[in-house]
Amino acid sequence: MKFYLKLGFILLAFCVVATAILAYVNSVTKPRIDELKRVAAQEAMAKLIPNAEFSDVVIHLPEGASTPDSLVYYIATAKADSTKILGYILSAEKHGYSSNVKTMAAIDTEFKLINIKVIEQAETPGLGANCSSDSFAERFKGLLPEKLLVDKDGGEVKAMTGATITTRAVTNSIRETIAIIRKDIESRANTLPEVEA
Amino acid sequence: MGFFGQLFVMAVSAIFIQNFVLAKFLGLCPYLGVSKKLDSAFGMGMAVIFVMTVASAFTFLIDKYLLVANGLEYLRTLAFILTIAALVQFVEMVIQKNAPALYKSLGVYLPLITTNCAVLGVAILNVTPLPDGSTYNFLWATLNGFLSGVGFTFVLLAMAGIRERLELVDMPKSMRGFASGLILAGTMALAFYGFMGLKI
Amino acid sequence: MKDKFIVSPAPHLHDRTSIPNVMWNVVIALLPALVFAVYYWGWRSLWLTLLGALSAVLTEALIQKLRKVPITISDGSAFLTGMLLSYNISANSPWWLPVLGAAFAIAVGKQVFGGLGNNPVNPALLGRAFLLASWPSLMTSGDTWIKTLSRPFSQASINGISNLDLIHQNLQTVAPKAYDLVTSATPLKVAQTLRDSSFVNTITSSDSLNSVISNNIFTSLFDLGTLQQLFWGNVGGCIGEVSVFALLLGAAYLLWKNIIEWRIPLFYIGTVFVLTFFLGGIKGTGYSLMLPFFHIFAGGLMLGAFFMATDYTTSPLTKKGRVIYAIGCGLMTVIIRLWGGYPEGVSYSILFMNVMTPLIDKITMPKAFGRIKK
Amino acid sequence: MRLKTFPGGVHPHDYKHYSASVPIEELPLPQKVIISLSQHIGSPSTPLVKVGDEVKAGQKIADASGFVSIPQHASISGKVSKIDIFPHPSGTPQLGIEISSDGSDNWVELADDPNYLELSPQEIRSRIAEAGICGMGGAGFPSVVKLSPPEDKPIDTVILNGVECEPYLTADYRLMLERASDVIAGLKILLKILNAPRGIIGIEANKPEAIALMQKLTADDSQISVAPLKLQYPQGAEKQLIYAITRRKVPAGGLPMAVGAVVENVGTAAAIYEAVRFRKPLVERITTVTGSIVQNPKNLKVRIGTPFYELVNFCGGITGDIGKIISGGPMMGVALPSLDAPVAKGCSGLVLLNTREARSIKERNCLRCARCVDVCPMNLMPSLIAQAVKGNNLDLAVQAGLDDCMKCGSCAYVCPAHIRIVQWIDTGKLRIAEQRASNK
Amino acid sequence: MSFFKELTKGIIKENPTFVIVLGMCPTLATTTSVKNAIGMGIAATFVLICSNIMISLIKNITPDKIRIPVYVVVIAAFVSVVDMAMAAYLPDLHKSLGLFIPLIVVNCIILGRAEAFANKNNVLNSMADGIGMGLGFTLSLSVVATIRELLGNGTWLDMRILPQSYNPMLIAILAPGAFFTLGFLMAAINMLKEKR
Repeated sequence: MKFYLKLGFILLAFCVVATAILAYVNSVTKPRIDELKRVAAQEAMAKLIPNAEFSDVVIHLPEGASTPDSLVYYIATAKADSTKILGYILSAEKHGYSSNVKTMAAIDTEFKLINIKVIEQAETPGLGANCSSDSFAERFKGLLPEKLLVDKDGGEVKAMTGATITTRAVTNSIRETIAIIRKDIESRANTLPEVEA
Repeated sequence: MGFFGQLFVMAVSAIFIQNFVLAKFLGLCPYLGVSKKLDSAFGMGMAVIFVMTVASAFTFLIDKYLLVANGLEYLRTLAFILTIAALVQFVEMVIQKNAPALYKSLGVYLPLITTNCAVLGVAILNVTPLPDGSTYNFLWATLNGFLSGVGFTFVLLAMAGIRERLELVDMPKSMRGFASGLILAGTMALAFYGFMGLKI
Repeated sequence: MKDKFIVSPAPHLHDRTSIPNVMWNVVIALLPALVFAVYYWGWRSLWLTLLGALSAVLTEALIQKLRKVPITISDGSAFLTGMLLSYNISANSPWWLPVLGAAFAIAVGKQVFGGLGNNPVNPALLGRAFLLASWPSLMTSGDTWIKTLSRPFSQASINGISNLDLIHQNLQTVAPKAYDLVTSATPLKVAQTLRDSSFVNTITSSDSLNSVISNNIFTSLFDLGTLQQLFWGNVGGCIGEVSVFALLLGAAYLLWKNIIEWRIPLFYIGTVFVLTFFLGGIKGTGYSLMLPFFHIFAGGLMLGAFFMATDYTTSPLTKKGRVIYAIGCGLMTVIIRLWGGYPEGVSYSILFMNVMTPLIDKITMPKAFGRIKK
Repeated sequence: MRLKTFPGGVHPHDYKHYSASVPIEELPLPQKVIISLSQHIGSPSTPLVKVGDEVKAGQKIADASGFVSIPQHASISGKVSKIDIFPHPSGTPQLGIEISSDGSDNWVELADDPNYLELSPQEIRSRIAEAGICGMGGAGFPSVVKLSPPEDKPIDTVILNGVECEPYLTADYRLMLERASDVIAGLKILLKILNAPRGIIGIEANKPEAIALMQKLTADDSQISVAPLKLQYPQGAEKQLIYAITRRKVPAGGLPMAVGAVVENVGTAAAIYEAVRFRKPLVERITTVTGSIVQNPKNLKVRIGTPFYELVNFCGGITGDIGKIISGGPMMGVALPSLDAPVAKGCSGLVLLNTREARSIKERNCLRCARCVDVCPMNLMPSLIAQAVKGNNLDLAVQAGLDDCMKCGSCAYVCPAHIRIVQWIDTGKLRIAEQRASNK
Repeated sequence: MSFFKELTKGIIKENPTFVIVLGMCPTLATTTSVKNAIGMGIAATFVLICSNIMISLIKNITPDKIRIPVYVVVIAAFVSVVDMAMAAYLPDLHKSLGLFIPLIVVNCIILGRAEAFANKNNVLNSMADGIGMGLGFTLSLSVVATIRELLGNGTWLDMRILPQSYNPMLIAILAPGAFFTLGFLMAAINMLKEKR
């Protein structure tokens, strides 16, 4: 028994030492990792709408309508003039060919697409995976939500060769998300100046 | 979608679409190493299913109530591997004591499972947020462990079947062993490609 | 005089079958399809087929020479593999596609494991899967399918949609892009797209008239005119998928010659027929007997069921095993066609069942005559 | 009517036209005969004579050496000139007794016993045993053993095997045509000994004359019937024949008596009749000498022990190069290195193939076409057995049915890769026997 | 001199991937590009060196019974350090290697070297062994990745090597291609071994 206790103590000692080391490393790296994450999100948004500051808005969706019960989008205001709304940033997500495709999209106050950026995906390399490229984003620039359909579905988004499903996932996810936040933005349009005032 | 609907989706995904071995590259060492004979592949498969299920349950609880609750996520790797090692040891002892016949057929594979990355892999994946931001609860994490184990066993058995057949024929010398095992794995991965993009 | 006689074990008689006999007979059975392909799509079908076969034969000879084993290209098996591989690509493919595919099929699918009889999966299908994974855009995109030529059978229809008025007057105005799709892809691709909920939604959401149209397009895929088209040929597709008639002709020859057995094709096609009857429709179209006929005529099912699933080496040994195998093939084909990422599931389902074959053999191992079943 | 048959099997061309219509001829007395001491399954007979002894035709010259054994008789009169190892129709040389003819064909005394059916079964059995009768279809199982089932295994069916499913051979066919009444008399004796209610004569459908004749002769006998059988090889294999006629499956490793049946060859039945009625020992039989290169293929009545070259010479010799000499039928017979071997009790035929017919084709890889599985009458996986033996996996070979194979050769007959499946199975059986012996 | 010998053996003679055949999962999963391969190799090398040193240091104070758990703890600790450091300083690489960083823990190479070498040898040699094995592992990963990236993307370390007109063979960077590539490399090595 004593022998096993001794073994337990030795193992425990190793664990304690290891935990201590890890705690230290964590204390050093964690702030940096968090910072990196924040900066990355900021940078991504800044790339979509330059020279702007972002504030987040949470919409609570009616219960049972969809799995996440809330949705976040960002209002981009000009750095120089915080009352001037440049546009909105939203993130949309839908299952594509072999993975969930997560996209960030920027729309202007007319709900016209400024730019998009696919943030996360694991689609087929060489086909669907090309949705991360800038040339893919080009296909979306300047489109109104009504036209946001893959060409094969009757819209104006040109599908990537051999990757219609991925294109469709990105397109539809953005269109559907715009539809959700549109109401919120439209109701806000009247109230925002008052808030600022 | 009801419980069984979700279960079906998860099963199809774990076995065919996102198979641990063929799509995620996890558990390759036993897949290539213990697939020479069907009997031993079956033993290994059963042992893996068992350990993956139990390990999923344990690590999930440890993660939720010990690590996340105290902000200790950085200890995950350490905690999980220790849990798995201890679990395997424990399972080995229990089986040895209570079911000697089972131990005889499974015993040799149990120690190998500690270093089977499929087990640690499923434990980590269970606590990683899913693409849509949600996470599994305890029940689904355990089921995921079980079904992933089934997926692993499924391809392990298929592989063993083919290799047992190839044992009898005259293969080029340089292709024997791991080389042909890998080519077979590639062939199987290609054969499973048809399930990619399956919408269920 | 004494030592001249051959002293070999019984039996001292042999029937006339031999491996070359079997292989070359299958090649013969595949010829009608080639004739139809050349008729509809021009000489390029023939050149591509020959290129594939030649590449397969050369690869086999080269590897056997390097391995210093007897060269067995005369048995016809490599030629057959190359030919089948070429039958799985479009007649519009670049010339190097069948060459690389056939070389891969022979080298990786067959010679790696020691040649004829040892391959775990059908080499031609492995070659096709290789091409599909490597150059998906060349293998699947609509542009590479040859648009139909104006031949006698095709005058009244475009790729399976035989009701021209419907397309011209309605679809073009409702969904011009969808119209393009319908006219350029394989019938199965059209069926898949039409079934795809987002497509149907786009049309149906606008107004009820259009919903009727989309349903009409879907059902017109399965009318008698379409089936005739598929039966005689001249729809978008691979070289070997050209015509159900040509393939059945070859299949009949093989059945008559006793080279293939009826179980695999019957149960394979039967499973697809039954399952698509119950599962193949879209919302609101109901059941129709045309639907399963469309599914067994369209795509590579005939080619696969008669010429590839029946491959000796990769199908189970026992009759019971072959039935299980064929039903498995049918099930997988329907799953991939109806819910999968690819419009066509024949090759993948056969490949998958090939992988399962040793296990099927194991569970269907017969009990010897007079042994009590456990 | 759908003809009776069994699952599996093949349909080789029967080549019986060479000799089917040739009536039985008696071969003139040979210069010498070699009476082998191993013409049957079981322990070899023990010689009763020594070199220099004078013997009469029909005289017992060797005795049974146990229960599963038979005595041997001189088939001609003359002098014992040698007791030595001689060539044997099984291919393996065996101990035998050579008798040089004195040309007189001097017989031991035979006694006609027309009331033979009133004898007790025990008496009949002893007469059969004394006559040295064993199965004449090829296997050579001592008849008396078959006819002495244990009390707890009543026999209800006696089957006469007139199938002759081996291509080329016509000896049984001619026997059934020319000595039909002897055959039926033999069957009646069998029914009497075994106290069996029914006797069935199984004949393949390609011998309609034999079927018709037998049906005519047994029409008024309620016990005996004729079963026409589908033309299918190996219809004449004991277990397959029993299944085709009675739908009973003989358990693996068991004897026909386990399902209440006894099977005897038609030739054996005729020999039994002669032995019981005339006490005539088994010293002659009908043998077919045939093949494309035999000048005049014939069905010959020959004395046991006559060397094969005598038979060939009597048929006018050969017209081309011999490729293969087969003792027995081409499916299960043995290829011999020379024509020196003598006719044994089980020799139903001698088939000579020319060089083209005998050419052997190189073995290729197994295609797994499963033709062998489809035709195997024993429901085994022959290709797998062959592969397993090649790959030295004897456990798998046994799983695939190594122990149950009766080596009918159907698998090798259809194999498109020309794999010598039977040869591999032989090898496997040898190896497994060694392995089991060393495990004991 | 033995230091140098231990250092070089891992590269060819006892190459962990091709000769000892350990650590298959990362070899296949992280070789879609040379960059990932090198990243993975370096991470594993770091853990390998550290754990080898540490284990050779503590080998005398660890009771035999709990040897394996202790080693696992040591290795897991170093892996976590690498994981966090990478997340903090090489976020892109960390993201693309993903799950396979924590899985270094169960990489059989590391536990294998701890068992087979470090617990029997002194610190210096263990370090050399760690460096050598790590280098060998990194090298093998790079070889596999080079083939896959070149064929599947036409580039090497993100530099375009094959002409723009090259129609990349996508399968090379997909899962089946990983198996095929490694399989043929193994066969080639078997052939070389046979010739020798």
